[in-house]
Amino acid sequence: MWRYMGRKLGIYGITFVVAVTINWMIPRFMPGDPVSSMLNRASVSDPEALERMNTYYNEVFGLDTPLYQQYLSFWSGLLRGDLGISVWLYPEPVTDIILRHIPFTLGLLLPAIILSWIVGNRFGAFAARSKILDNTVLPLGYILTATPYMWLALLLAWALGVVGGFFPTAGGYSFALTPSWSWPFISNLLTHWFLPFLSMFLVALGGWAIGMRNMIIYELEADYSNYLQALGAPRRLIRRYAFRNAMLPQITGLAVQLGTIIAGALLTEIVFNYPGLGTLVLNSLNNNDFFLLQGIFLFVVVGVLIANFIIDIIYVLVDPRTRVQMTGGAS
Amino acid sequence: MTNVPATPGAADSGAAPEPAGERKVSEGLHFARRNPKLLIGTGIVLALLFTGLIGPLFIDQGPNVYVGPKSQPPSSEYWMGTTSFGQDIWAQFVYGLRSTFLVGALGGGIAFVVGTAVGFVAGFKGGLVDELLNMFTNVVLVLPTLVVLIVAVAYLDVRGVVVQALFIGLTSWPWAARAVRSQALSLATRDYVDLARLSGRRTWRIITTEIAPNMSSYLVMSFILLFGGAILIAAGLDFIGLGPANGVSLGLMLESAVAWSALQLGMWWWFIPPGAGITLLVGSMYILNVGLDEVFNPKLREL
Amino acid sequence: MLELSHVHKVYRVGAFGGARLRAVRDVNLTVEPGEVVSLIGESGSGKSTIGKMVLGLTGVSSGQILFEGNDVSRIRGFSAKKEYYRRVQGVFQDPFSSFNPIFKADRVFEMIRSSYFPATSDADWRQKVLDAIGTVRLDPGNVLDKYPHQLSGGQLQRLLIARALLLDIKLLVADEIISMLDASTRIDVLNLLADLKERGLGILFVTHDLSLGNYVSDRSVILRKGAIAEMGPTRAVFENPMHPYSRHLLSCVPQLHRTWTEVDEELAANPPEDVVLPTVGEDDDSAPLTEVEKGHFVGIDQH
Amino acid sequence: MTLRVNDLKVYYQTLRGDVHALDGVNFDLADGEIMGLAGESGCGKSTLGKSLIRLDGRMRHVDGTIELDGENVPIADDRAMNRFRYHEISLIPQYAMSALNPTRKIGRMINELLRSRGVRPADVAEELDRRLELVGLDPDVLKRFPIELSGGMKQRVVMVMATLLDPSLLIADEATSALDVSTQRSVVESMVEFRDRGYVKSMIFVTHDISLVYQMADTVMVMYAGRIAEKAPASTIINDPQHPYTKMLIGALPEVGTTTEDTRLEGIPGTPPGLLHPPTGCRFKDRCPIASEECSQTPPLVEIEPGHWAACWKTGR
Repeated sequence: MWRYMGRKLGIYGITFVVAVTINWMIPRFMPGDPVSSMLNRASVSDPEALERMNTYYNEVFGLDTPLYQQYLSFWSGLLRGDLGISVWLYPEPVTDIILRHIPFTLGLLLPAIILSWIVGNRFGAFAARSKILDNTVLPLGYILTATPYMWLALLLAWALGVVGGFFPTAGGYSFALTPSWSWPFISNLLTHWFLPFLSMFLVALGGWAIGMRNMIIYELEADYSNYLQALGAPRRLIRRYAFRNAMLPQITGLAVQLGTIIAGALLTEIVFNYPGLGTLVLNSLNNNDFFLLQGIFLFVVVGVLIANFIIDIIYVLVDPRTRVQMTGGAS
Repeated sequence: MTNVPATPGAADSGAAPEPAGERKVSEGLHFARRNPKLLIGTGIVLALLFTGLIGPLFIDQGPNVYVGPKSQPPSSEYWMGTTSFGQDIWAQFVYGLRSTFLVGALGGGIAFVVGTAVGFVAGFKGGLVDELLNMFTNVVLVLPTLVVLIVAVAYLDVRGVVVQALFIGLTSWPWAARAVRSQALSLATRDYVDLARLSGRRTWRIITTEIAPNMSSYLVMSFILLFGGAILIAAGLDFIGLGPANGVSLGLMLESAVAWSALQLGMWWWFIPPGAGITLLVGSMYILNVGLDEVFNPKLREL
Repeated sequence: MLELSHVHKVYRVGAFGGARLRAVRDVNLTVEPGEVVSLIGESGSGKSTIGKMVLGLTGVSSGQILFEGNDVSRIRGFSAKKEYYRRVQGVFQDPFSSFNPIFKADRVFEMIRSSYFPATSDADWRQKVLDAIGTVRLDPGNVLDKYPHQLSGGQLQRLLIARALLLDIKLLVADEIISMLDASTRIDVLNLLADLKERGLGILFVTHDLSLGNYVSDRSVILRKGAIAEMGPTRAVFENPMHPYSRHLLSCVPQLHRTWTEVDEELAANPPEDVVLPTVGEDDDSAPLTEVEKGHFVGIDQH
Repeated sequence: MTLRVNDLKVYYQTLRGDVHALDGVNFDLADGEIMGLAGESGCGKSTLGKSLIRLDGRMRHVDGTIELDGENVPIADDRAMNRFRYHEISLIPQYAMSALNPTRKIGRMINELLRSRGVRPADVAEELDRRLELVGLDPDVLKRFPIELSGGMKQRVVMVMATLLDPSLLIADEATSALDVSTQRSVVESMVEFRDRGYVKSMIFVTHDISLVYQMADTVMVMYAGRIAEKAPASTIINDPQHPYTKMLIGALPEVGTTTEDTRLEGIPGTPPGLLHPPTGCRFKDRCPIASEECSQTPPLVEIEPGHWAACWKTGR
């Protein structure tokens, strides 16, 4: 058990190191002097500020020191939680900016992932019931997964927002309101949240439904299903077993799909101008704020790694086979 | 020890009236011709490909030229209307389809080559090579592709479809490597692989002549999925503004539609066609894939 | 001709080689020209692993496998291995898995030709193939130009033996080659092995079936958990088994004219004399043999 | 009489047409009888075993009737068959190693199965423990997952589970083929014991291994190409077979003690006919050394002496 977890943690550790290294390498190995090209493009008007920024970033990059030293100081800064200072919102630290936006992204992501997974699984199992359902639900699922996140977001915003007028189509909450734990603010927050959530939920739903449908067909063909049928067990029991067993690979699928769903969240946020990481990515790109961009990258990677580890733990808890193997069963 | 084929008498004997190779092919065709998913999927993909290939030939001016009146809804002259600047959306659409196919084929192709190579080597060599490649695959798999791409592409000054495809290809191969590895692992234990070794065959020849042909349908399906995936990732990159500079693609059309407030202005004809094109193309590929799976996988035929 | 001395095979199982699985333990045996040696054991006895090690398909953990004086386990490089396979060949358990299902069955001959006889003319080669097919008592018209699934298991196994005979082999490793064949055809394959033996071929016959091992072999080796339990001339081993494990196995084999009850009664009436088995310490990996009569050895007792 | 099978025909549907896997099979099975069903691969023995409990998707009941304890068994009607399954007719499948749900504890799975068949688990719990002990298992296995058990243990669990409701007929389809000889012997002996104790009334033991059948069966039925060749008491089949196919088949079996030096055994030349378009007349005639003109007519299965049936024109009537 500990060996297995240790191995997983090892992989995640390596991934983290690789991600940090990529982050460190990209600006240094791209052609040109990163500091001047960044600041040139950033179009800062105040010359004094520009001078201060120039000094600061040159020091941070430390381009005159040997490479390994640059690398080490990059790490030491990182471990102190220092991701540098934003160009766009100078002189605010990148970490603070990101932390301010993360709750919005998480608020979209977590419900969208969890609900789409649960509903998608039910839906897929339902589709495997008959040929007719299979032939209608399945293509729908494939169309949904093939939809670019931002396009479904646009369609929903247009249909339910612009034309229907049921929901607002931009921002995380109305600018007229100040954030507080009051009912009007929360309901306002929810109406802004709903459309981005819905579009993410729908796209992710298709994938889960298809995955479950394929897995459950496989399980219904398995020997134990056959045997139970031969002993006259009712379809209900066999389906229950198959559903449960088909869920297990779906949990692993959750880990594999995380990256795609997060990407979807970023794109969806841009459509709705939702104040999460996605909009922040767009802003940092438009302002050539690479510190901010790289900071977001690291945060996302760490988030994915943590989520992966949680999924691993859940899997071990749910699948008796891995549990047995880890504690050293009889066979 | 046990030798009890599922269908008694069907597997035996020299009395089979026709050669097996032909029988297998004709059996495949038999199911292929009767599989609506395969037929519809292939039909749509081919129609879109045709549009992308032939369409531009009938368009006199480039896709980004300001040809007509601004912000016009679809009409007989401008089939898909015009943008806020008077660009012909139909022209953008057919050119965009071209680059979408290009990025899919190229990005998916690169990912396919990397993925199958890693998968075959890992699955076939085993041991330490497998451990290392597997770890490498897992690392790349965990990294969120689009986010990595955003950071990488952001630093590029010159961006074109080919570079974009290259980056996509180099980051989206891991699941294919995993899938190919597990298939290769199971095929590598077949006795005919050992027999090929005993016949003095080199490893790469065994992979290419013994193993790969036996999973060709599987490989085709992986390629289709990578193709579709590459298109979606490219569209995402374009949408964030990291698309090919001065180019045209379906993703860039979506980007400019959003950037110039097509949504708020109610210009649905600006953002619906590009997204519909992507969805239709990728969706039909997925459905085509299911069809293929049903044709090649006898277990699925019955349902 | 073939000599295994102190051969061990240890697999590392689990992530990063956590646990050790001892598949073959301190095995010593020889195969001479014109001799059939049976390796008999239940699942997990290591019998197939020994076959694979002799064929160089899996590595040796420690010990030596000498073929005509050269250590086989140390052969490195493609061409040296290829030369080895000119002299030593194998046939495997599952005839249907030994042929690549997408090619015609006689492709196995072509593979030998392209690797070993590229210079032979078409006519000479055809004659050589026909001779080999004749030797295994097949009718060329029935088996050439056919796909594997059009042929029976027995025909396929004989084709594989014919394939091995195309080379100038001295040793044939026959790994469970008849366990998947039907009763009516397996005896023909066994008789074929006996014919080949007459021609001076050494055969290592791996089987789980005691009566088959007994039928065809000169010497028998009974394996248990990777180590030799008993080894000696077949008649001695079967008529006067010394090791308690061999006796137990023999009492469990279903026999055609004697029921288990009769066997048990017989055994109770004439209880066999006990022999002193060699012993080793807990941590000792070796498995010494004791000679109880000329050429008849017993090994350690494992539980 | 426990089981009576009349002219049973079951075909497999394939793209190229129907495979006549069972083409007119007649036999009776007495109370307490263990019948070994032997034959080469593709002879229809597994199809026969399966059709008695559940036809899979591609199998089609063409003709014939089955009676169990005087009652008609509607094998073509999946729904109506359910009443018989498990309660009256039970199965130890070829794939016993993977017949248990891998993610359920064994005890829980058995209880859920029992409940779904209208049996209160508490009513049979004691019996379940007793029978597990009888086959040499600790009742604690019920608290384990299938993956924690060895192949032989799983086999025994399936055997106990399959017979828990004391079925009239148990079909064991190659049930011990995947086991090592020593495990095989103890499992087979437990099966006989189950019959002796009345846990199962009668049993059909499908196998390709005639010497195994001889150890445990009362009667042996040999099938060839979808039809019955011969049925007789086990010792008669082994020591005094009448059908040429049976004779040759038994003659081809090496025994412990025979070697190539003493006697060269001989196989049966040729291969069984394809069942897509089975030949007319006796299906063995092309491989039979004593075939003659009359063999182009289908030989009926006749009782050549009490309890000994054969389908051959040459067996003395």
